[in-house]
Amino acid sequence: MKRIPGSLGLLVGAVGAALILLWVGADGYKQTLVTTTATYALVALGMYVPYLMAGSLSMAYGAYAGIGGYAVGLISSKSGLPLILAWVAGPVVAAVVAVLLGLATRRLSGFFLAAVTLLFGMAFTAWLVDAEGISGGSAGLGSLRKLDILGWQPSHYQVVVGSAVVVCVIAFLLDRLRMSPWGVIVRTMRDAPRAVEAAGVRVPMMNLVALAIGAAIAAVGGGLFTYSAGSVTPDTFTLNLVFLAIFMPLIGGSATPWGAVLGAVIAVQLTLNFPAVETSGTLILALGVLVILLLAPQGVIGYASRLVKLAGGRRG
Amino acid sequence: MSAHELRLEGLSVRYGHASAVTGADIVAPGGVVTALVGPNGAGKSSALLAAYGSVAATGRVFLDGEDVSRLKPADRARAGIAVVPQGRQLFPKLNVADNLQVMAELLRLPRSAVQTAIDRFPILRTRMKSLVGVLSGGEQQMLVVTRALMGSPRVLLLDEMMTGLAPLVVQELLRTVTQLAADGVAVLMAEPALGAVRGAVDRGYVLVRGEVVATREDGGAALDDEYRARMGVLKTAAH
Amino acid sequence: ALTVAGCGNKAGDEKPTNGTASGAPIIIGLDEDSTGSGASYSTIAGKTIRLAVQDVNDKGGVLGRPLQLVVENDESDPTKVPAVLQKLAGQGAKALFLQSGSAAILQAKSTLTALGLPAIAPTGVTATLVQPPDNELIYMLANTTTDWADVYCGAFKAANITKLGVLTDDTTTIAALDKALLPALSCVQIVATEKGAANASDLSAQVARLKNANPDAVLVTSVGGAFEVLAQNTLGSQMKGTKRFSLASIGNQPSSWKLAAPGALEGLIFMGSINTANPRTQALVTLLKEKYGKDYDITAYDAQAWDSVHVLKQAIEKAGGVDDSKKLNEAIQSIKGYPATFGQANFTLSFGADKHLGADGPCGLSLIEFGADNKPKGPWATFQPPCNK
Amino acid sequence: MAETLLVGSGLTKRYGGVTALQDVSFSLTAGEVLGLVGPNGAGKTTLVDLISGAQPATEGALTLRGQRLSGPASRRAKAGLARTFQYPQLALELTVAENLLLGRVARRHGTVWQMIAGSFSGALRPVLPADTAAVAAIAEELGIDRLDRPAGDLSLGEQRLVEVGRALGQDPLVLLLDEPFAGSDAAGVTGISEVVRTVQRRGHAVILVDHNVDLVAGLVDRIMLLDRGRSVFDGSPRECLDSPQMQQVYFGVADAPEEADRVGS
Amino acid sequence: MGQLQLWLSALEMGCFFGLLALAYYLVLVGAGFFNFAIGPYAMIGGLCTSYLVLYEDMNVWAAAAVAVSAAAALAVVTELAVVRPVQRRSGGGELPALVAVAAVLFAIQQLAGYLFGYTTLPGQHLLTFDPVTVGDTAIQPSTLVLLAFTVVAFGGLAAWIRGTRTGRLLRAVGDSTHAAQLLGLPVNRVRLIAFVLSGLLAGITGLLFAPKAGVSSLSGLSWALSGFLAMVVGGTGSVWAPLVGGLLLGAVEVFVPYYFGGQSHVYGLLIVALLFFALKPSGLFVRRVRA
Ligand SMILES: Nc1ncnc2c1ncn2[C@@H]1O[C@H](COP(=O)(O)OP(=O)(O)OP(=O)(O)O)[C@@H](O)[C@H]1O
Ligand SMILES: Nc1ncnc2c1ncn2[C@@H]1O[C@H](COP(=O)(O)OP(=O)(O)OP(=O)(O)O)[C@@H](O)[C@H]1O
Ligand SMILES: [Mg+2]
Ligand SMILES: [Mg+2]
Repeated sequence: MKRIPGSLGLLVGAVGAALILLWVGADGYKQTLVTTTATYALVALGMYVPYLMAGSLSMAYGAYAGIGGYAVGLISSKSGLPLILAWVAGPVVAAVVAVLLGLATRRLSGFFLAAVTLLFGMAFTAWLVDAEGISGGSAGLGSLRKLDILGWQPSHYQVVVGSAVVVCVIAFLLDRLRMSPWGVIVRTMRDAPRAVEAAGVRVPMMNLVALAIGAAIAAVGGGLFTYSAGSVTPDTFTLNLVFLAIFMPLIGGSATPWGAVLGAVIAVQLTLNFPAVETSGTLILALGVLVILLLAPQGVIGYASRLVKLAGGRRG
Repeated sequence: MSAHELRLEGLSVRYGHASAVTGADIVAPGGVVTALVGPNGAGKSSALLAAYGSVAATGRVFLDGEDVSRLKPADRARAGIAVVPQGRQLFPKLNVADNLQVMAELLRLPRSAVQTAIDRFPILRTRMKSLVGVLSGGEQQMLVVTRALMGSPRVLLLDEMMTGLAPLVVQELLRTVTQLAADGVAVLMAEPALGAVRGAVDRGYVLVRGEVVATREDGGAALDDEYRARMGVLKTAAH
Repeated sequence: ALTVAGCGNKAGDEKPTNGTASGAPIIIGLDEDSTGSGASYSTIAGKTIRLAVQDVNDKGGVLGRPLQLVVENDESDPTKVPAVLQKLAGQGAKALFLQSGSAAILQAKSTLTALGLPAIAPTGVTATLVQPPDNELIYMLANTTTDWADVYCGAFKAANITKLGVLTDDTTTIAALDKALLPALSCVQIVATEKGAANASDLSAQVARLKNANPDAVLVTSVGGAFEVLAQNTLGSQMKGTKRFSLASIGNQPSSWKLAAPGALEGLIFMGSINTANPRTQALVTLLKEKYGKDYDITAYDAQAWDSVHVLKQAIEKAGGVDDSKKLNEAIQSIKGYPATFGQANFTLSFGADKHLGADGPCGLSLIEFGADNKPKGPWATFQPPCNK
Repeated sequence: MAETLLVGSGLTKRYGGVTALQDVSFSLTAGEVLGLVGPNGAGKTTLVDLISGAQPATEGALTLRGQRLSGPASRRAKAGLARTFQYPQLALELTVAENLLLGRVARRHGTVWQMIAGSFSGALRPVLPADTAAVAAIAEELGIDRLDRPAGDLSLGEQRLVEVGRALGQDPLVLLLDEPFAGSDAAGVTGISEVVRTVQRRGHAVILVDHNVDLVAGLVDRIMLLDRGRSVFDGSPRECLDSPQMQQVYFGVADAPEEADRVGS
Repeated sequence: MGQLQLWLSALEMGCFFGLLALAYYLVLVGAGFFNFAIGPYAMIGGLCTSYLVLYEDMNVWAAAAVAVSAAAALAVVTELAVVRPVQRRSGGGELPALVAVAAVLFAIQQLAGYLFGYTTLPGQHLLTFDPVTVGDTAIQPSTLVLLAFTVVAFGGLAAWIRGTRTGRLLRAVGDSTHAAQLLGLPVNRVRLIAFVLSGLLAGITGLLFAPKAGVSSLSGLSWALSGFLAMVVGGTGSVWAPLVGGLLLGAVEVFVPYYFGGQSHVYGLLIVALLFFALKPSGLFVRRVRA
């Protein structure tokens, strides 16, 4: 039997998503949890390609998500274009910005990129506040139009389901990308850039492509959050989100993009839905990350697959 | 000078689930050069590093009859086991002098030891202040060898010591090694193919897939023949 | 071992009980930042909200039913706000108090609209909170920047100030506030506006530029805390002799006064809201001191939190319950002339369909001057807002 | 007369005060194997670096099939160069198969547009059977087994073989091998020799650096002897082995090399 | 007042950034990764001192000793309980360790908030003497102490790293942990020393800088980021690189707003960083070796 690459992940992911959607039902709070999770997952997935595959740490993901969010806000409030176009425009703009930033640091190692993108994230927020005419200033943009895709107006629940589907599809595609020759090149760049260069790929350029893909995915997430929350302000996507996104793949397991998705689920459960209400979600999450790193350094997925292998090994 | 001896008994090395060396019994007596030959991945490096203590292993290691299995690598080094590890196990962003100084301090040698050691390869003396990372492959290998010979070792573990060295240097090093062996040092050298060093080898073991499959006491040429035969046999058996 | 005694953040964390009220509890949600970047001020109001709820319950509750608080922490993270509000609603909350960082509250507006629940931001001062979009359900108590501008202008005139320098922090809260306040200060010429990072460790460059512009007075607009103190320290040492004005926050943050260099706050005039001549304020002070010890410094946050609970109580009573949130919202809008616990004795709060901001006139405000001991000395002698109502 | 593939003229490399390579010229015709020998620090790796573009030359020029060869390593790789590194440069967390795959596929994703297109096609159609087959063939030729192990689990000798396999996967016009035989067992030597022959049979060329002169002499058509950065002999293996230069600088009685003339201010 | 005040501010900020960067440098050299928990160590040094003095009526010096020891202890815990096991269990990859210290950063911040409150506390002065006046500029005692400590810390650590046995070991271990382990160098001990030193250094730095603008539980993150920037700008080639990076950053933070207006500070930093990295791609000081 020939296996379709990535099908196992998709299967597990889709079943998981379906179970979550069943658990959610008509509960508004749980529905919001799903969209928040989907947003986090998309930002973490966006980070996955450049960070975990290529090893370049960008801290501007708050800005990329913000670009996605503002694309929704702007198209809704300042143009008559179909709102769905925001999910084209946002990712494209985010990718362009990522490329420009990457170009500025293309000759540098990972941490220079981290430094520059960190500063960019801060400058971007400041700019959003200053550029009143475009961004609505510190009040941000709100009162968004409802989606209308060729006459079909998705209900809130349909948007929730849709966001889960989008996450699954992107995770599946990234998983396939990871296994593809292209993914092999990107992953080799991290440890053996000289070999990649000597084999005929311009490492800095490849890094740019990876960064652009990541930024575009994060922008999709930002757009999703803005649409379901109904507004976006300069402070909506903070550095906090970036750190969360750094944690998530490691919690879930960095070997596959699905780890980022699982990590997002866990992060949201720990910070928002943990029974110990009123305590610090950040603290719980940080301790959770440490526990997972200590007990299962390959993340939850790595741990699970080891168990599966062990069980299989016993039988075999 | 009395002859030293390194004895490995029932030595096993595992990496996770994979077994690299299984129950190897190896003796390297002083006065002669002992070779450990085997194909790539046979477990030679693992065995040598286990003898030095920097790879976790089961089994026992005796230095001059004394069980050193429980000693840490640093203590084994001070007890007289010196190693030339395979590959560039150097500190690339430290200069040549500092690389040697670190070892001198580990062995608790006086400051002058660095100066003495460096005389082995004059080319290195001219690069004392260069970062090791800019040296050529062979120059780095010279430094690794120099570092191993710094103290007055009782046992020399040489893992592919000649890699990347020009024939001229190889000949000279072989002379040094045979001389040290003659002075009673126990020399154990690991090689995937005997080639140029064949003449210097007195006895040895053939290691295949982590197990000692043959021992020869009658010189390097005989060992090489044995090794080739074994490999040939294995190949045909596989088909 | 380190003990936690004396540490303000733990005080008043206990849950209010039902008191003497019986009947089915009325559930009110509190979105609080208890551990994030807004925690330092959010928790002050949070504990007074709890105190006020307890007080209401002890006195028989609302319509005979006790108020019951459900609390969630959003850590001032806007991406968590929708879920937190949904969760509060899911727990049965019929109205909300939003006591978090202003970015989080801004983000909350659209979710409120979706939920249809009315909400009060007790300590909010950012005018954008109650401006469109999505402002149908959100209310604020204190005077906003428009009133402040009038008061400042009066003060500048009285003190013969014609050239003003502004030192401002880079938070979005203050950006919104500046946007409303600075243009309204048309009575003076603003000769320089300098901005520093809210978490700045040094403001000497900004102050040097201000000094170069040679203003008659400097107005510091900030969310308070370390930035405000650093600004006052730097101004105090580098622009000695120049009159200094500030917003409300520094007056509401007793913990910040200790941060300032000795004497650095002397002569600073801030927009206060606490007036001990107000009998209701006095009553609250008594209550707070009873509860937290006699060294407790009352702040506007306490008073506003107190009033928020009582405004909501009135609205619930007017609406006859909380089952119809639309009715409850209209009930809030119908509250007129509520005598406030802050501001001057005759200061009232009124709401309406277009008036989501309670303060009636500038009587909620009072210019207070700091003394040499870095503590508010009392009303500024030169000028006070007219309060002839 | 075979086509001239690669020509280098006046290649010089200086690092601060150290002259690693001084005015070296050579030419390589199709189907030719050139051996590069010389004492340690003679500049062999430096020459490979200059040709492959890993280091920019201080002076000198290169042409490949008459076209000027310049720019970064990746551009030269696309023009048809492939190399191995004296110390293996593998992605240790990736499997052996994936490391081998890199050589085979990198050129296909060379330009920016190919990179972008690659990311789309990679997501939609990840594994091409042709690639899998090619990798398997290379592994077979070199005697590498168990392709699904992480490269980091290999012994150093095995890693060197993978290094050669990756370069071969590029199907280069000119293959640059930097000490491939060092640390190889008999099977590895056979495998690598086979690789050299294969490239030669395809009408492409090889530059082979190694200290195992017997092996080199048996494989190459010509040997260039480097000493202290200069080319001191260039000729057939036989001539070279018998030449006085070779005896003097490479096999001869050990006398301390004059370093003073190389390490200047 | 004039420029002198500005230069002084730039110097003070620069020293602060430089010291934080030096704490990074120690761990970077000894253990080969960026320890983002440096910021929280410094925060603990400052916040814990203030808390003990203000709420426990402790003597400043005793409080400082407790706080700095707490910072060093946190550093030890970071290494022993987090970084070392995580690196061992994950096979030495740099990513898990980096994520782990980021988690430590948040955990310390939140715990500090829980213990010491979420409000900003005033920094405590170790020494009180009259400000030194130069022209019409008064130099505060806290500034002078910070400057003096910078000189001592950099001088001492430079001598230690370059000249002593442990210093050399530190560089060797950080350069190639694998080779060090293989030879049997005392890797664990050396790394622990690096962590303790960086914890002490950060703790003292936080304590000395706190009087300038106070310290709160959330100062940790922004200090961590400032120190990181200074470290990246300086490069890793020399012990003095962190100081140069810090001073440069300090100058940017003061003079960019001065010449281009207060609004420019974030944009200014970004532009300066971009320009700087375009001209000096690997920081000011680097040691380049062949791969
Ligand atoms: N970046 C550098 N800085 C200073 N010197 C350098 C640098 N790179 C190389 N060298 C020197 O240039 C000389 C030539 O080095 P190269 O690596 O080319 O030698 P090689 O012929 O390959 O030697 P080997 O057989 O030992 O590998 C050596 O002496 C080396 O130390
Ligand atoms: N770190 C490791 N993790 C897992 N397996 C390893 C590791 N190091 C070595 N091995 C495996 O252990 C076996 C023995 O390796 P070792 O390095 O001892 O071989 P060797 O005989 O020295 O080979 P070579 O001649 O190539 O140096 C090999 O099969 C190798 O794949
Ligand atoms: Mg080996
Ligand atoms: Mg070489």
